Amino acid sequence: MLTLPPAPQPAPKRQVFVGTALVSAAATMLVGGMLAIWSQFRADAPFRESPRRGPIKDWMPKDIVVPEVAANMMLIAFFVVCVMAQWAVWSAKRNDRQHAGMALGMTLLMGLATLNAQLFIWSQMGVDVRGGAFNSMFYAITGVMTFLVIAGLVYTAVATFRYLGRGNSDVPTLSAHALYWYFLTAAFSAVWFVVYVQK
Amino acid sequence: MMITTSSKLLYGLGAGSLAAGFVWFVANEGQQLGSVMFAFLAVAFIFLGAIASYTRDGHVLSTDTAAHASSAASQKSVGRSLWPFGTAVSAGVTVVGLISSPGIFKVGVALLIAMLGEWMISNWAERASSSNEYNTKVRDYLVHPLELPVAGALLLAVIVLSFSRVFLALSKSVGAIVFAGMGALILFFGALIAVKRQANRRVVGAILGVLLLALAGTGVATALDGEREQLTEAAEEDHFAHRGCTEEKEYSDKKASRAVSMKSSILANVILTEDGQLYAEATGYPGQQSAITIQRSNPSTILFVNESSEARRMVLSYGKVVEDLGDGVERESALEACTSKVEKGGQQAVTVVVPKPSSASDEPFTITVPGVEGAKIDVFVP
Amino acid sequence: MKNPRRRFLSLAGAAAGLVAVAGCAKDAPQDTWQPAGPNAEMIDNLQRPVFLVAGIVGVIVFAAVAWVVFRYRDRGQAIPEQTHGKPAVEITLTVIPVLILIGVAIPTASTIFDLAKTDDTQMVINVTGQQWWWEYDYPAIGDNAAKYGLSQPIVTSGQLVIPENTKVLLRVTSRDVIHSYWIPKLNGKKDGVPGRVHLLRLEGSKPGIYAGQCTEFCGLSHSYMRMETIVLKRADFDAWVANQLAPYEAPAEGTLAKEGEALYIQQCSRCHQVNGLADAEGNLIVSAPEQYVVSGAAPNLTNLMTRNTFAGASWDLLTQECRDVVWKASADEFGAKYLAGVSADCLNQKDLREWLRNAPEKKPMYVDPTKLQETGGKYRGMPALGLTEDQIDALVAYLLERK
Amino acid sequence: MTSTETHHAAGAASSTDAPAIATWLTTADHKQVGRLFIGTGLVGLLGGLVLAVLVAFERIDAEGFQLLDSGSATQVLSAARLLLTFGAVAPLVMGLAVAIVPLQLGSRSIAFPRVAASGFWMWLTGLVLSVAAIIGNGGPSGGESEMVDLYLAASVVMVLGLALAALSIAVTGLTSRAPGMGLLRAPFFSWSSFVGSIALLMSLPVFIGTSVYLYVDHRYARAAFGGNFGVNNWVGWAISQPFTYVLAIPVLGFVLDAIPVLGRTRLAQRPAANVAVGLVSVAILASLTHRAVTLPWEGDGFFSGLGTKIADLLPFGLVNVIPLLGLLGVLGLTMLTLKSAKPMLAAPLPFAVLGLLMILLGAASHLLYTVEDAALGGTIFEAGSYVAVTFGTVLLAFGGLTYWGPKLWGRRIPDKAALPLALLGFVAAALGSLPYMIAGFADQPAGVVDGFAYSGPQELWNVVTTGAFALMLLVSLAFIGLAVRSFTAGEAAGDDPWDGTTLEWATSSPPPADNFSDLIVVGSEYPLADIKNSGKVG
Repeated sequence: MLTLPPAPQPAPKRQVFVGTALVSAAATMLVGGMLAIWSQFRADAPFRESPRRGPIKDWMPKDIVVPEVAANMMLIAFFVVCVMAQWAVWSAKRNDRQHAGMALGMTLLMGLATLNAQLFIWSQMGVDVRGGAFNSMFYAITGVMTFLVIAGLVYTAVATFRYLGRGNSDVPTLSAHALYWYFLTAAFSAVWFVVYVQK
Repeated sequence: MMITTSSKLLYGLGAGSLAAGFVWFVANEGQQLGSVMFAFLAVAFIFLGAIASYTRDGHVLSTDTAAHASSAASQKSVGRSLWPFGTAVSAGVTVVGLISSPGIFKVGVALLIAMLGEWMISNWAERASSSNEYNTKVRDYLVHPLELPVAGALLLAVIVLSFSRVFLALSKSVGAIVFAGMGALILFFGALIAVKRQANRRVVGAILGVLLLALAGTGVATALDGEREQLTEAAEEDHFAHRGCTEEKEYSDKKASRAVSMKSSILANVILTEDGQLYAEATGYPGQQSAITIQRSNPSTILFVNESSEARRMVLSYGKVVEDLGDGVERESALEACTSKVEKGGQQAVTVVVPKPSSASDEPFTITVPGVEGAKIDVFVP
Repeated sequence: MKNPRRRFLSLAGAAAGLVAVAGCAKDAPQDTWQPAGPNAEMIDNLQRPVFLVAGIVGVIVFAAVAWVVFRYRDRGQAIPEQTHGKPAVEITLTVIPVLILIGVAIPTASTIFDLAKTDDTQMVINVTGQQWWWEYDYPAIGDNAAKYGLSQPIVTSGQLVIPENTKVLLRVTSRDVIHSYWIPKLNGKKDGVPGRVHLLRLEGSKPGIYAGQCTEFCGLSHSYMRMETIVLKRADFDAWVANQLAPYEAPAEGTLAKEGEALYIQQCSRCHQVNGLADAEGNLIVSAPEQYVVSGAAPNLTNLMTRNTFAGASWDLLTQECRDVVWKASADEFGAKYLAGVSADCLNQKDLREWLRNAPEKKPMYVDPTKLQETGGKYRGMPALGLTEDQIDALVAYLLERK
Repeated sequence: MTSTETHHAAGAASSTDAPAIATWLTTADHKQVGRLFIGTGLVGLLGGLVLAVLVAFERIDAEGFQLLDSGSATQVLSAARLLLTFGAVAPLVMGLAVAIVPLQLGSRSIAFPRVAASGFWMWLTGLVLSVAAIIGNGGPSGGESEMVDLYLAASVVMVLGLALAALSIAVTGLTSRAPGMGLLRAPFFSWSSFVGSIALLMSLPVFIGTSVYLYVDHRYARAAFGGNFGVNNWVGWAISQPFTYVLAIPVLGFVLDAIPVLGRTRLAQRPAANVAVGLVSVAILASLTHRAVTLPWEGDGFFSGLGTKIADLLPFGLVNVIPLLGLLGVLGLTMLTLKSAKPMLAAPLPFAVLGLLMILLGAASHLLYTVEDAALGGTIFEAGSYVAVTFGTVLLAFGGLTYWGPKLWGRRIPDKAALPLALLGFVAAALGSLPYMIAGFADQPAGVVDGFAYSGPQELWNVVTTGAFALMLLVSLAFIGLAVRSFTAGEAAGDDPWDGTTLEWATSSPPPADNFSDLIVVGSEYPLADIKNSGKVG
């Protein structure tokens, strides 16, 4: 193994954290903007008769069924990811590399689980992207959300790599990383409510 | 102090957005877009305000001299790096791929992943220690096992592709000459470098670089120019597929029938001897046969071997089919399967499915060689 | 019984005994230990000594294992020192099996080469497997034509008829998936592979019926894909050939069989062929397998009633009584009994009628309408034709004349 | 402070032996990235102006002569605005910010330098692909379906690049200030760049999200957003008012920084200036609603329908009036400062004042545009506002270049040559916008180049604007030529040509790779003045 020469440069600690916060805020507007347009389209949709609930907005095509269990599980998984990411911060602050590493691994795993849930939802719903306004917008918004989650997974990978490669000087990176997952959870909660619950 | 300058701005903007959202909601009933948009905007601004408060604007007190050295303002810039540029170009490739073809899109995504990976690793390596030399070393140690094979493979691909394009464009004889010439040239240069051992590395590198560029350039040029005529014609003729007996084409690939799958399932060899005799060698029958049996409805492969001095083809006739064209008009066409013309010593296989028994046909089923009198093999289909 | 362990032991013993007794059946039509021809005898001559050697080795090994298990069972003693390697023992235990295997290999290789000989062939028959029956065609070329009077090819199925003491060479292939041809009493097995021709020697030294079964899993009705090889004395074989090549005799006008012929032309001739059958204008009706059937043609029915089985040799055309007469006939009488074919009295009406009524119910095939999409709209095997009982009567009457 | 230190051995590779092109491709130095933005922005400006001239020329003869067919007119119009807003104004302003903000803050580097560099290259890639798509008959109203897709996807990449640059600037403003420099002590260009970047970070993602909707819908369904004709309905806000003010926010800081220095005075009411700049960023509210927030006045008496009036006025006031108040605040503070000033006759001064006036003109006219009773909706009046704001921003950017160019290149633009350009540019901006406003009142429609007629000298207005655009093109060409000549072979500027008070003047011109050799501790709003007064720097 290589023996490390002394004195790594101190990293600018706040920048990563603040940068992540700004990215999260910007991404909030990305998701929020899309949800706003989504809401407008739904509000503008005409009414149709539903056999169960009387007149409802003719927005989501009749034959599409939202797998709510999968969507709920996805939401729960997001909350678990947050716990894992925070666990990594907690451990790293206490110089517990083993647990921090494990927590980061769990973060990655649970993040992948959310991705898996999303793929499942897509395949279950079987929405035809060419089928109409709801269909194309559904893919656009869930696709963007998925992209943000993939970015989060990449962030986790980078944070893990940096933490394991550089050690405890990178605690601020882990905090920033956790912050991003908090944001993702909040953003998905909004998407979950608007797209999967309100529909 | 919790309310810093920037958080004043951000909270203010947040409050403004909130107010705007509320006012919008009240004033424009049914216009959800603005309300939802402003609500999210308010959330984002207030979140940022909280972060600004939490980090105290990133302020470093002038009196806190201990913190000065580690403050962000005192950090030197990172060095130059190709990866930001590469990432942007990869994003462009991805976008172009999104529009044009999945292949390009995949290349773009792969490039994007590679660039971001390199970016991450070089960022890490640059801060591995205070020694640049050492940092470069750890980076190479980590990445070269991935980078070098990929780069080598790409280089090899360029060379091989360029070579193949050049030789596909040249005619066979010229190709041989060029190949020999290039070999000699490489040998000559190699010998030169070997003799002149103190040759400047840069000069040698430059020569190799120029040669590579020239090769790649010629490759691209010849690829754009297209393959030599025979090859294009042969490709149009599609000698891998049987195409009936209407035309006799010149360029057939003698090796087409040497595909393992075909050759391993030959039902019979039909051989035209030098003196114009035609006989068959069929599995299960000893010696030379003048009649063969083909099982009905089974794809059966028959190999024609031409040992005569002229180019010949084999024709397997298995009756005729009558089409009703309506209005009492019928069209009769012969059912035939043929090889293309096979040169002396060449062989070609033809696969045929005969659905009807020979007993149901008015004419006997035969294998013949046009132009050779009396060359005939009887074919029986039960 | 109170003791479950004893109960288990006695059950296991009973099962083992059953298996052992089953191996001793005297009248097993597919018994590999009862060769009925030189090829099978070659195999038998090989397998008996090999089985003996393997049996002795097996007994020794089992005894040794049992002794070791008993001798070194756990009695709380310390685990002995775990050492590795006793070269003398290892070399001995390597050399002895090698010597045994060499001893086995020499006769085995020699038998394999003997079984692969083709230069002494006297008769060639094409055998084509398909889902789920075997087609046999006797090409009218070479020795077949010159020495066995096959002026025209013969196409038959289910029962392969060969002359006694004749070296027959089967050219085995397949139209769809891989099948395998095996008459255990006459030779080993050989796969029929689409697009390829495999050779299999067959020779029977005693007239009789020798049964076999497709031995390569080939789909839904694999278990209904059987075959029988009939060995006839030369004179009987010549009579059989002459009968097969006899011209078509149309049923007499006004009979039920004549109705059956019309019905056959209308319903059956798309897939089945009866040689020499012509339509009203005198045109020969030839099956059109390329248009309607996935796996090639259906069995040729020209001389159906000379065969004793139908539907891939899965069911007998003879009633049990008549069947026993043929199967239990002595070698001298067998030819005559077999050539008598199926008479109206002996016809197994039940199975044949069930088959005509609804074939896929009797032998599963892809005729389920919901499965048609998977086969591109084509039927595999015989479909349910929806015939009325009157129509079935007529058809049976017509088929009974196909001798 | 005369820093003699040249190159620090920064990072892994040293910059000395790399070839020139490699240097530009691989740079992570914020000054170089800024210069890349500025250089390409100037090229984009020329392209946009050429197209603008083309469209204006086309409008002269509304009935007869046609250079463009009616289908491609919308495309050329969009292309002109795309190039002017996202190909010129945005990169010029962002380039200045990337290059100058860290220097002003006393920071050795920008935050996430490679992200900023990547931002530039992404912006450039996206812009080039967008333009290529428009040339391939794509873009808004484009006929080639795949090219429309390409345009939508490429504009996402372009805007993402800008957002990345904005991220770098915002984080720099929030974290990388010299010790002792609270945000209230930061120079105004830094403050306004920070505010502008935050505003961009909150609004550009909405552009991206909408474009994703448009892309998916256009490529697969064409069910929701009106296909290629819907593009500008949904993302057109990014190339019209009030979003154009958001892009101008950073250079407002140039006005607030340069005028006191050139006027040899101090800015009156510093915190008020901070607030004024902050107010302008409220402009994003009106942008993000995807449609103009208009005011139906309806001529009723004010009190007769008070409830409705308030319901109409409140949102209108919140989203439309507040940014204008901010701009007015900046102007007011500038005037207040100039009152007590003894200004030197330097080129940045007229650029600053005249550019600011043009932006204000544009913003004020836009407010009028949004009052429904003025009946200006759908008329070319909107183009007048756009031209005023955009050209005004360009003038401010030119001013910023004359002001900070000496710092970046070490040489200065001669005032005598630049002064007339400022005046000519102002004339061009005024003549390019006012006639359109007048024509708007006469109901010349927006978005079309042919087939309109109204009572009035319609040819005159369109001839004047065509001439004005051509003049702006000439001014820009002249300015670029002048800048290139001056910055390569001009008079050496010295480290502190304007006798400045902020930290960018404390280092050498051009600054070394890491900006400052030592960390400067800041004690007031005018750190360099403090240093000068303490006698450390001669």
